[in-house]
Amino acid sequence: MPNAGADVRPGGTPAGILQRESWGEWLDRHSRTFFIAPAVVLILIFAIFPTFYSIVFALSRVRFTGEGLKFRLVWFQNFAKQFLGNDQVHFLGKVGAMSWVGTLFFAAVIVAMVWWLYRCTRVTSWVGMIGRLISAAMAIFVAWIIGGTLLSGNPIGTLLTTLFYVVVGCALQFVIGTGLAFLCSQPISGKNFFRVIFFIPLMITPLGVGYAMKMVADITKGPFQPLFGAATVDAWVWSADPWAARIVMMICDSWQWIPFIFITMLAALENVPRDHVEAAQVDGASGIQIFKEIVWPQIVPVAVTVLLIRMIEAFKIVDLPNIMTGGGPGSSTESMTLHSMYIWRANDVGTSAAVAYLLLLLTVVTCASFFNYVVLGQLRRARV
Amino acid sequence: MSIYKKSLCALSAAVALGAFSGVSMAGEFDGVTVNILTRPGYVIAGRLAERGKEFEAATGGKIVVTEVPFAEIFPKIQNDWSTGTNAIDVGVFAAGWGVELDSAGLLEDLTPYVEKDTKLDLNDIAPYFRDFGQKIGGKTKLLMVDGDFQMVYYRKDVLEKAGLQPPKTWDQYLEVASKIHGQDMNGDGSGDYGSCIFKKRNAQSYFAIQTVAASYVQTHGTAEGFHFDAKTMKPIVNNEAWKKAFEVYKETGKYGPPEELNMDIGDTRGLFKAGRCGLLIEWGDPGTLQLDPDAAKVKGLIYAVGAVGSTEVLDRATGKLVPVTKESAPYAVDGINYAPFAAFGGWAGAINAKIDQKKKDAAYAFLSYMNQAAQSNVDVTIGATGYNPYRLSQLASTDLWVKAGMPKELAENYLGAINGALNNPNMASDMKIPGAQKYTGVILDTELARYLAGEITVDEALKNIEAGWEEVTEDFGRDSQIAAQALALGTPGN
Amino acid sequence: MPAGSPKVPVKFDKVQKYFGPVKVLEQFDLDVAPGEFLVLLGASGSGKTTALRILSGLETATAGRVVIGERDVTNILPKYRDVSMVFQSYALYPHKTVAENIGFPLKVRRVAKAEMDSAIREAAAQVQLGELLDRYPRELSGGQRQRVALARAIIRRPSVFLMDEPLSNLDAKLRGYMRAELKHMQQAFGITTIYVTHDQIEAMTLAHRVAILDKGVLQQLATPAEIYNDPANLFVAQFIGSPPMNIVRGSLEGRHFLTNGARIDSPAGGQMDKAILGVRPEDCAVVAPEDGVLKGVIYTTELIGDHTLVTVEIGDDKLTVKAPKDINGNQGDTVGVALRREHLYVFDATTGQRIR
Amino acid sequence: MSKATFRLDKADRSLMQRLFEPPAVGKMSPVASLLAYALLAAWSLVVLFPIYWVVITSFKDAAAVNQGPFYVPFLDFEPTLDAWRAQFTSDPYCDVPSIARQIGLLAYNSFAFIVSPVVTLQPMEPQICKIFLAFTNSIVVSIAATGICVAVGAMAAYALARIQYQPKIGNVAIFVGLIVLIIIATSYAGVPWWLASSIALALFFFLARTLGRRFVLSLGNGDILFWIISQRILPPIVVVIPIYIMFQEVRLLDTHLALILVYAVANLPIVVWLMRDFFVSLPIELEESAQLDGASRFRIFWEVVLPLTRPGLAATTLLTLILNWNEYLFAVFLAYAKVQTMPIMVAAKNAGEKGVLWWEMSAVIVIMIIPVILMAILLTRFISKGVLMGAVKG
Repeated sequence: MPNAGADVRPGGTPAGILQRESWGEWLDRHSRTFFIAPAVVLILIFAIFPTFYSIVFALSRVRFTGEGLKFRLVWFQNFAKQFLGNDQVHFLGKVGAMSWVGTLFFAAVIVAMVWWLYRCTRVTSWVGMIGRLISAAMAIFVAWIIGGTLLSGNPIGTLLTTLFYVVVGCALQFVIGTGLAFLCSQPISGKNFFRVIFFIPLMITPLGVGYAMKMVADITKGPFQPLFGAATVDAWVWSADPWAARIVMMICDSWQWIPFIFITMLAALENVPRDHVEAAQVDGASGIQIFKEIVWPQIVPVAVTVLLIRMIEAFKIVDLPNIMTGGGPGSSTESMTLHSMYIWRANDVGTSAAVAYLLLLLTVVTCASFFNYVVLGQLRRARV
Repeated sequence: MSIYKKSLCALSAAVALGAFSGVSMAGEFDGVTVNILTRPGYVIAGRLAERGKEFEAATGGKIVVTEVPFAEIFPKIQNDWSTGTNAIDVGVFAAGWGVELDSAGLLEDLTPYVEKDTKLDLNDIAPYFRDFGQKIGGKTKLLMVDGDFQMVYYRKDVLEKAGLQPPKTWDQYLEVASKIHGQDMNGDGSGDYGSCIFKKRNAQSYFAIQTVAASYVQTHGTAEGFHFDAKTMKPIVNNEAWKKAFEVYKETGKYGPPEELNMDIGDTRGLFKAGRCGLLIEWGDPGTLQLDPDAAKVKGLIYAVGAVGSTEVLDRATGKLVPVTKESAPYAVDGINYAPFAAFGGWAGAINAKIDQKKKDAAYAFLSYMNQAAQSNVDVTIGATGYNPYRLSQLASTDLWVKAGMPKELAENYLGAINGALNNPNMASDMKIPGAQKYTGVILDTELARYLAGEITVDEALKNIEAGWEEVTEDFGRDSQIAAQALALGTPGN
Repeated sequence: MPAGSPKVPVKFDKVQKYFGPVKVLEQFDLDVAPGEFLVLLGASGSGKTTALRILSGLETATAGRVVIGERDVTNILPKYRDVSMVFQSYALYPHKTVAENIGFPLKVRRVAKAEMDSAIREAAAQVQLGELLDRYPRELSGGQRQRVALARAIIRRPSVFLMDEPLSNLDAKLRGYMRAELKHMQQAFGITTIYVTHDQIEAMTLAHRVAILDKGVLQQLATPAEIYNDPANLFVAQFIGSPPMNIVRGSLEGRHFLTNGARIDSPAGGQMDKAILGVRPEDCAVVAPEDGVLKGVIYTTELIGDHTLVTVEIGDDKLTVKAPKDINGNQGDTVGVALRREHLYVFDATTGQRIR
Repeated sequence: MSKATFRLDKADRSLMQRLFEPPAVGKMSPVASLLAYALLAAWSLVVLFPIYWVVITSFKDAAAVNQGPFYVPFLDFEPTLDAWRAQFTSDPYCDVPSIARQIGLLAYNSFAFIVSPVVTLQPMEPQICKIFLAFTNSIVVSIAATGICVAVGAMAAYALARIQYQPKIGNVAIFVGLIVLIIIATSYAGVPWWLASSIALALFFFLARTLGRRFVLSLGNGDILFWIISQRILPPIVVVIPIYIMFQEVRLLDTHLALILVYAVANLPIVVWLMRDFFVSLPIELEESAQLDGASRFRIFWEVVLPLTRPGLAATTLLTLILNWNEYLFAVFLAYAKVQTMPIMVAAKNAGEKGVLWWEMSAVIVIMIIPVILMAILLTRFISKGVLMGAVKG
């Protein structure tokens, strides 16, 4: 029987059941916010706020004076400088008169984009269309630069060098990584040994990898010196030839990132249900047919996700070019992050932020397009 | 907790507390810590740390030397001092960079300290460094620890074997380099290189190109300068003189190591110490570096050429190259215009204006300690330190150098070359105006690297440099730059 | 009816299988007649699935031979054994439509498109999947998925059907229906089929003959009737039949079985002090205490529907008796239990062997 | 009724089949296994050779490095320890007594760090052995950053997995507007930053309370998750400069706190992404039963959920620890003297005047790599159990 005569504690209801709420209970009642608050606040302060702040830098010329920073708003001059000013050759490459190969390629890309947009009009809402328009515009712009520089024999700028690292690099890394994963998923002994070894490069400090690769790739004193013949006076050297330097850079970057694809694809391969493979074997499928018909379709969703993650990381390449060749012969191996970092070193914060923003734009559009048209496509089709 | 654990805690706490009290010989700067920021490696930082220990023993002031890569010294100091973070008390960097920091009012004026300082013996410092190196706007803002300018070096034995004279002009430099290129210079059977110049991007390669260009462009003495037109601040780059300099610079590549575009000063020094280089463009260091143990193959064989000039000079009005005459090149010597380039201006120490007085005194005392003849005369002779002579007492007699292990004949050549350059009225000064680091370190260096790599032609490179320099001038304000340039190139002694 | 597909015998000849130190199959000998529907029955871990997998080639026998038709297939890949298998999990390819799933065995054999399509439609018709051909497995019910697996198995008319508990994931009603379908289809095709299950009803209803396995040892190979009425040993006796056969411990003297003070005349003679008497609940009856062979107290009564199960406690044994649904015994009454003499079974307590 | 039986009849195994076909299921054909081992061996050579080269270079001296490639110690060249010895002798303060003193100091600092929330550590003794300072800095920073990152990330991941949030798009728009206002005020109008941000914060809560009611459109958990994970797409170079300026304003440059916070945020997206998949895969009944027993949400998280995802948690913690240990870009901008981490130490070794001291640099790299390789071996043990599988499929 509730003791009717209970004294009424201050703030308590007459029934004397609801005592003052201990701070623990209050905390629990608001736990909804307390759980997510720290993460959101940290990201707001250290990621979102700086991103906006960086816009201010990109739009103005900044000078260091006795009493701190002086901002002079110049709107889009820093950005325009990259496209029109004397930096254009550094950023886009020498976009000279387009050779016929270049024009052909450029025209083909335009046609493909227009046809793709036309085909999509029936499929998606207007938001989707805007997304597609942006992607198409970016693709045409890049095609124009490729046509103007690469296919017309002119040197390319940091934009295309970064794209080269991302596109060609990720493709090479994906093929080798998946191949290794397939090998390791076969019934061979010592699998764990290889798994551990292959994982190590991913974990080594990129800086350490940079110097290790610089030592290994050094023609005069490095291990491959005999291959290049006794350092004859006019021996060919990879660090003097722009394309060779880029390829060596990409190979060293792959050395570090192939393990990432190897580990994730191995996990995917090992998660294909045993029954399916056995059923196919009983049905008379050969090894190749099993992989092509049964295993590959089931790991494609994971594969595209892994590729997307790798692309996001690939855009940020900075340590290797900085250490191995300091931007390479001229600026041929310079990635956009490095481009921005070198400008920062000269305390030209405005242009540096502008280049960083262009990199952000390039990354977002490329990754978003890849995500929407490839990853979601695969996930929808292979509704597992 | 077991007894053992308790005692361990007590011990470590005691040790920690002991560290705090910093018991050291009571001295003038007891408890004061001076943070110095400079480039890494034993070259500058190492010597500072060792002298720092001696300084601490004498005065109790603690010297902490922090090393950051070369390209980050200037931005870090400028940010640290301009925003008042004051993590750095003293910056040891290129004398030329001091101007930009001074224009933002960040450097402490050392004139009062110098007057009170008895042990410094200011006049012993060579005039160029005393007035150009240490003074900004007429006031002493820096104390030199090293006197730098670039010279051409040659392998005496190799040239004599080939019956060649040391080059006097850049064309002769190319000729000599081409003749000896491919010969075996260190007896290891493989062919070696006619000339080794560090051309890697972002690694001080922009100084070497200025050494070549100075003799083509500067004809009427140091005050004329060879970067800008003093009155309009218009860059005098886009002309035949700089074009010739660029072409000569690229031509040296034919007789250099194939990896030259990716070699920084460390790599080229590795090469010439292994005896693989016939000709060099370098600071004062090869003189002493050849005495190092791992340079046994070239000990006493690397001689210096006072300066290398040119028979054609720039006519500023037309922008064309004209042969050397009395009017076009008053300071020319038998038809050759020399303009030794004080590249980098030498390493100097500057003090942060916004730190407390006690720290300033301790910092000044240390810099003066480093600069005094007693210490610097020893430091400049040690090859490893990378300090080059800047005091008259060091340049007058050769016995100081012979004592350090240099053969007499080499010492005479080395000091002769340095004195010749120092006393040359047409000496070219390094750029000493705000933005110097961006004018040369970023714009000139990037365009040069891209030209050497064949990405752009020489005309495009010069056009880009001109546009880039104009933009920087706009940034800082044309008039303030004109004033700064006038101050920087003011005739010595004012 | 698709006559003419050759009926093929299957033979296990002293097959042994070790997984590391663990012995999973022990001297396993089995002869399956051509066209026969043989069920491998046993609890989980009895080695029945391993035997099936060894026959299919997914596992290799540690020792012994496996013969299909007249070919020794012991060390040959599954695809050359011309067997097809229905997995317990159906193992349908999620990214392929029903038609693609069914047609996969033909696709890998590079059969012409037209011929493959007609074979697919025909197989689908046989399992009433006609209109689901372009659906994905995730869009089908359990029963439909099971039938797709079945269609995939029959499409290429293999010499041997292997089925690994195909009905265990279905609900009870559907399981009954599918059992009838399976039996009918097997009779129709007359393809030798080896069916693995732990469900004795399936075994009893489907099999021509049942092979009962326990811990890798073949306990008995006989027709369903024989294993029900003539169990070879105690394990088989108790394994078959639900509720399971009652067992009473006691001793055997001459023709009489002595237990709990009662003397029951047993069908088998012999002298054994430790023996077990087995009787199925339907062979007992609840009678008045005085004229029952055994006397005991009613422990519980369970009304099943068409009959009632009465559990009578006699000494420390409990007997389950199948009684008519309207029996009115309450817990605690003392009753007698009458046994039908011709349905008693005597086993040697130590070896479990049946004494005839 | 088609009577064709589709049978792959098989003659005895031809040579080709004996070579190229696996003898049985679960085994590989001789040629395939040979090829597999060859490729795997080749690739492990490619992986191990650079590491091997760095390790042996750390035992070479100047002559051994410059006179051309020597491959095998004791055969090609005499290994010497002076590169390693130089690490501790080249710096006058690296002798044993001073290191002992510094360890005592570090113990005191970490004790102070934990006890008092004021986190700017007591400055280490000014002259300190560089290599030792860098190593301890790296340890202190990466462990603290990993701690914060995993704690905050796990809580956020659990929240996103279990609690439904509907932030109004209107409120988000207001917040973004206010951020832009703060920035314009501080940089162009010279308003002190703390004044601008406090006004903005007050304004936001006021508007959210009043205007917020009327907004209808709202975001879901999926959008929040995508927003957090998409931080990974942000190239660090974009935010580094503003963060540098922000830390300067609050005088936190060159302090451990600065690096710890920045590293924690940099790796937050990965932690949230990995941990969310572990939490989603947990059966919800466990938590519901704990709720019925009266446990608060924190207790459920602490005592029910975390213990269950221990392998996932361990894998994520290790991965974050390694990523923090390797970070370079932020350290270059934010660390000057007192907080130099190992990667900075290696970079500083590069610009030697007397030619790059490859042997000393290799020694520093080896010192830096050893802890990472140990952690990597530990991590593969988790990954091999498919721990990270959930995340990738997600």
